[in-house]
Amino acid sequence: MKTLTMLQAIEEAIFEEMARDPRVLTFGEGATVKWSQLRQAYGPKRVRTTPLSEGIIAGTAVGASAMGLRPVVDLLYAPFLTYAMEPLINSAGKQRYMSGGQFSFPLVVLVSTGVVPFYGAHHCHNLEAWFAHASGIKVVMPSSAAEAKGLLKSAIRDDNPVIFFHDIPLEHVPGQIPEGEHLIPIGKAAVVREGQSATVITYGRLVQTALEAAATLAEQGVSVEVIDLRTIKPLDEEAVLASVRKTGRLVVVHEASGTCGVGAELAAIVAGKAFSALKGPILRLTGPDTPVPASPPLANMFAPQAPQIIQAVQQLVG
Amino acid sequence: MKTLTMLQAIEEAIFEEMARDPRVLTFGEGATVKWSQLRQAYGPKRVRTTPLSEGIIAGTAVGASAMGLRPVVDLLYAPFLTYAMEPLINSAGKQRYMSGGQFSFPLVVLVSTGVVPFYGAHHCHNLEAWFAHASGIKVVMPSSAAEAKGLLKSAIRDDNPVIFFHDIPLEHVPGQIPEGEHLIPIGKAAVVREGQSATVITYGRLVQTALEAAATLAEQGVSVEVIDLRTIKPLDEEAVLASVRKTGRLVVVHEASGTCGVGAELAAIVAGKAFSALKGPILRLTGPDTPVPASPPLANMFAPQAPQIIQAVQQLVG
Amino acid sequence: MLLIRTLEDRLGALCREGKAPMIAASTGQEAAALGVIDTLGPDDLLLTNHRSMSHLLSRGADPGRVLAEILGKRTGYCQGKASHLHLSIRELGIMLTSTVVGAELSLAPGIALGASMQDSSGIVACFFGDGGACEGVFHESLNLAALWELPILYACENNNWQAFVSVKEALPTARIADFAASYGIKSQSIDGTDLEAVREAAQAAQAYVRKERRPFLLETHCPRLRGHAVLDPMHYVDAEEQAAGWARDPLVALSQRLAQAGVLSDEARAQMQREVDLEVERAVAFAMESPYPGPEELLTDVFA
Amino acid sequence: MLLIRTLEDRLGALCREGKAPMIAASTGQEAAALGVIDTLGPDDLLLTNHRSMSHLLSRGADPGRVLAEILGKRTGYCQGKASHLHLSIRELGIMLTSTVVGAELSLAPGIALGASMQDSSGIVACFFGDGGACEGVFHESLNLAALWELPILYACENNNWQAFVSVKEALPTARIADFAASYGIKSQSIDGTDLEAVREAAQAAQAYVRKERRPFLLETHCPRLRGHAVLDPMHYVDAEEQAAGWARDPLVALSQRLAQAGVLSDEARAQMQREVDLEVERAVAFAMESPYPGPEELLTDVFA
Ligand SMILES: Cc1ncc(C[n+]2csc(CCOP(=O)(O)OP(=O)(O)O)c2C)c(N)n1
Ligand SMILES: Cc1ncc(C[n+]2csc(CCOP(=O)(O)OP(=O)(O)O)c2C)c(N)n1
Ligand SMILES: [Mg+2]
Ligand SMILES: [Mg+2]
Repeated sequence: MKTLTMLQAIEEAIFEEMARDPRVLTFGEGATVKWSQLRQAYGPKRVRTTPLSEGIIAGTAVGASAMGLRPVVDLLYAPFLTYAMEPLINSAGKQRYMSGGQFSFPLVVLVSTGVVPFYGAHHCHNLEAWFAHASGIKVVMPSSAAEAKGLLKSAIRDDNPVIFFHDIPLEHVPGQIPEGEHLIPIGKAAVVREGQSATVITYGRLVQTALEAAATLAEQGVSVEVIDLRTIKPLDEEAVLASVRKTGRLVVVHEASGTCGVGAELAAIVAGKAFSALKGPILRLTGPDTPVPASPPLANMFAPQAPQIIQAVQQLVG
Repeated sequence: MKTLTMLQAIEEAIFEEMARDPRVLTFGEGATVKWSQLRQAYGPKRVRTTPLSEGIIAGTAVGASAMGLRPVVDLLYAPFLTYAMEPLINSAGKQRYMSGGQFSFPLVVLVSTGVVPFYGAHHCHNLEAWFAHASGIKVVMPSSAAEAKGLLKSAIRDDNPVIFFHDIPLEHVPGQIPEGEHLIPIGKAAVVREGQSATVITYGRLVQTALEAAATLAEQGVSVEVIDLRTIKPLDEEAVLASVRKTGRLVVVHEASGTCGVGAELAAIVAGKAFSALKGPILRLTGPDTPVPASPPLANMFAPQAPQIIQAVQQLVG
Repeated sequence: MLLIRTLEDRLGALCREGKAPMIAASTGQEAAALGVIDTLGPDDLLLTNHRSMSHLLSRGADPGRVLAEILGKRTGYCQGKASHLHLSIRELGIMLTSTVVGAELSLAPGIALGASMQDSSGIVACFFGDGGACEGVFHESLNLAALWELPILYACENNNWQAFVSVKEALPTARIADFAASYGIKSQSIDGTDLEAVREAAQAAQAYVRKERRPFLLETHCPRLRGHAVLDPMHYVDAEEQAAGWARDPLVALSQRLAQAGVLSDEARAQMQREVDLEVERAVAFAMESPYPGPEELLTDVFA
Repeated sequence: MLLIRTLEDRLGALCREGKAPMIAASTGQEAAALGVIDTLGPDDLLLTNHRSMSHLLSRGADPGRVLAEILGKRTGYCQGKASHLHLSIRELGIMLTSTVVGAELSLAPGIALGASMQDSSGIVACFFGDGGACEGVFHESLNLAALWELPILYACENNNWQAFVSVKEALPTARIADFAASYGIKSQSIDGTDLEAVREAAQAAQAYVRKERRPFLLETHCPRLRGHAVLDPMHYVDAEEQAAGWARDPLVALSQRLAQAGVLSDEARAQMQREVDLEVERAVAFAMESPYPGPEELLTDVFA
């Protein structure tokens, strides 16, 4: 085992995949400075900086992937994705289908997401649900440095476009990384804590929060199962349903705004397919339907906190 | 009463609002040809054509609305919105909040949505859920010409950004329009058919389909309540919950892809807040998680059809 | 060119009968397409936009499979999922027919990068309209192609119109080629109705791109003879401009040139037309008789 | 200028102590901001980007309320929801501080249209960086402003860097003003470190925009002395360039000029600094002591 921050784990994942497969390349605004190890190891053809033009960065990734390269591009912060939607949605997400399967688009888009004080709404906007709603695009969001490494390596090997959201507050958090080849499959959720009385499903940074809540609840004698989705699309419906069929109670938790978010999808899946197992309402704890405020106390209130999770579970089991 | 197609009703709504309020203006690619009546009546300053540049059309609408004008802009087909996301999401949707309420953005974006044979995935993509998920933006989708007129007039008077999606297949369908001032409030759903045994919630073109299904079910002795959401955001939670509390059964129907769609939100609201009233699972009938195919038989299969709605209701009441 | 014209006219007739969708015909722009594509090699790659028939056929696409695709049939190049507006043909290097204006410009640098990094000597020809030049991505594409020295022949067919908007209402310059200089990109702006002139300019342009591995912008001015899409009544285009357009019909120009040069007699021309008609009818029959994709196809080819 | 410099330096120190967020200081660009804004009238409107301190203070923003906003306090201009990166001040005509690069360019035409159509004689000054000029929307904005004859003074502060990317890696030209000509827009490219030169050029530029109701692009070349954000170690910028930057410090240039002209004695300069220091400390105290917004503010001002 060794210790890396999530950003270091991401660089290591790209590093290893670039070593493994000469088709992998990486580019983005300032990529040569941000990923200086990659640049040193793989040179200017495979590690490129770009102008400040998210649209053409994304478009170029899509074009290059259609040709069989495997670009990993860094679009920095989630709100900047708004400049890159056209090629990601209309080409990467649709052109395989529209062409009757002639093309595939093995590309990865790295984006920082999540709320931090002072950053505000032009840097912080959790947009994973958009890409889950669109077609032909996979969406991944790791909960730790090790998860980031394992999921990113799989994402780079995946033959489809993958949007890889990583939480800003986790970027510099160190974590233990398994030695050797470390791959985590896309599309499989992880039961990160087993339990009997209620299921809490979340992803990204809030997995830690959910585990804290579960630990507190365990002290109170309430056994909670915590699921880390890992992949938001394709969503591991089986894991979700299996857990809720066991516990009969569900709390879904994420930082993104609620309306039409991933939590809504989870609730709908369960209300449709595991209704008879449910012992009570499905509770959603999400960020509010507001932009992200910069002011620290407000920013710190944005995401659901452990006490709210505890209270929701208590409400269900009470 | 008079008869207009939905497109004519839209033009009439803008016409009346331009007469009423000198701050209303309209622009878009080819607007002077498409809205020739408006151009004739209101001249080149208030009815403008633009270059083929959705980004700056949207940005200009946002800027003009910040100054107190009330622009109505036509962005043509929903997939073209991907070029216009930056100003709509990051400025129109956030800048009121970020500025602590200094600005408001009274603008309307007109967009064609819905599936038609041959058009394919670059013209057809139901994206209303994206805007519902983002913050600070209202979303409206009318089910007929009269609804379009009444909702659009309210949208133009609303002090917030409103994305007004109108179904391509309805554009040339004639409908009866009430004489005189015809306003439909934003944020209120309509119970378009009352019933006791199950609730079907939908919006846009599929309201007609749901009504057909309900008529058939009535012949079979099943009393179905049909709700036309009219406004997707803000969503009329009260009307939704009231109906489900009465019927105990819910089928949600829309053409957009299912994952993180409006149907997921409806299911989550009900599973969270009216769980005890539910007599069975919440069934979702939505478009598949695929791009829209051009081939006529595939395009015609994309949206849920009346027989599927009938079957879903039968499954619930059976 | 005769094939393109005949096929598109036939499609127009089918559309009027309700048997085919309304296509954006390339009528008037055939020489601009053929002249460029004639100079390309088999390793070269193409991207085009909604007005792509001239590009598809110039590149050697099978009219039957093209028509089948347009009608949404399983035997089409994209199994019917694309129809006319998104028709790509990988085996011919046609990577994209884009109907979101500008997507072709967005993908071109990546396609060129992919070719270059995988040691192909191929270049990329990216066809787009004057309307495409209004999208910001046009500039982003030129900029990246210049910076990364990508072998792209940007081929702008400037037909003076972007749907119902005249280029005069949309840009302060009528010459799209003028934008290239800001990026240090060489360019040329020519009459796109003269097949020989286009071929000559394209020959030089593609040779430059191929040798220097740098972008070049070739602008061809042509009339848009059938309007935005085939049933467009064009009441927003004044009659004089329409007449002037037809006076520049590239097919008439070519026929006259060949006739004057004595290489195409009236009889040979008529014979050629008969053969093309036959080919088109065969294609129509093939497309009409082809089956639609089965319902299971709705869900296939979303993910690889 | 002294106020801007002093306040930003103080913020840098606070940041190092963990008491303030990391701002993108305008150090080196003060003259480029003040010289332009000095020439504007009260009806004029401004948009700016992440590097906005120089614009806010030049326009007369209250340092206490600016600092309070930066610290996320309720007494800030945006009630703490904006912090430094999105600070707008409607009462001063500051319509947007954008941190999504290019949003200022995107909104500028609409702001100008709004002013013009409501019979304001005001013009719009849109401040942006060389990085903003890489976004496609820069071109879309210039194009629309030219076509619709909108009174916008595009003020590009070209500081040679876009975060960690040199302008040389990002554009084939080092002069952003060169792009204006394609749209028939007049432009000028000047040294942005000489306050008098900027003021003179801006005076002419704003007069042109005001009189002709047409856009103008004024580019000011300046050094980015504190890096991308205040704690940036700048190891990617070579030492020579950094030194050359400091040699062009606009504040030093101004002080020297005033001293040489005999209008600013050393003593007067020191006295001025003391006054500014006092003002800044008062502002810091006001900001520090101000309350945060209450939790209910999380949900307010989403919709009008
Ligand atoms: C992004 C986008 N905006 C608008 C449209 C609608 N539209 C289709 S073709 C067209 C005109 C395109 O003009 P140009 O690029 O000059 O091509 P031409 O039709 O003249 O061949 C427009 C506006 C579109 N398809 N995509
Ligand atoms: C759309 C977008 N892309 C990337 C960034 C990250 N970023 C912040 S400032 C900056 C550099 C901007 O350069 P320039 O416009 O020249 O302004 P400067 O910082 O030099 O003043 C970048 C890339 C951003 N904020 N927005
Ligand atoms: Mg054109
Ligand atoms: Mg800069």
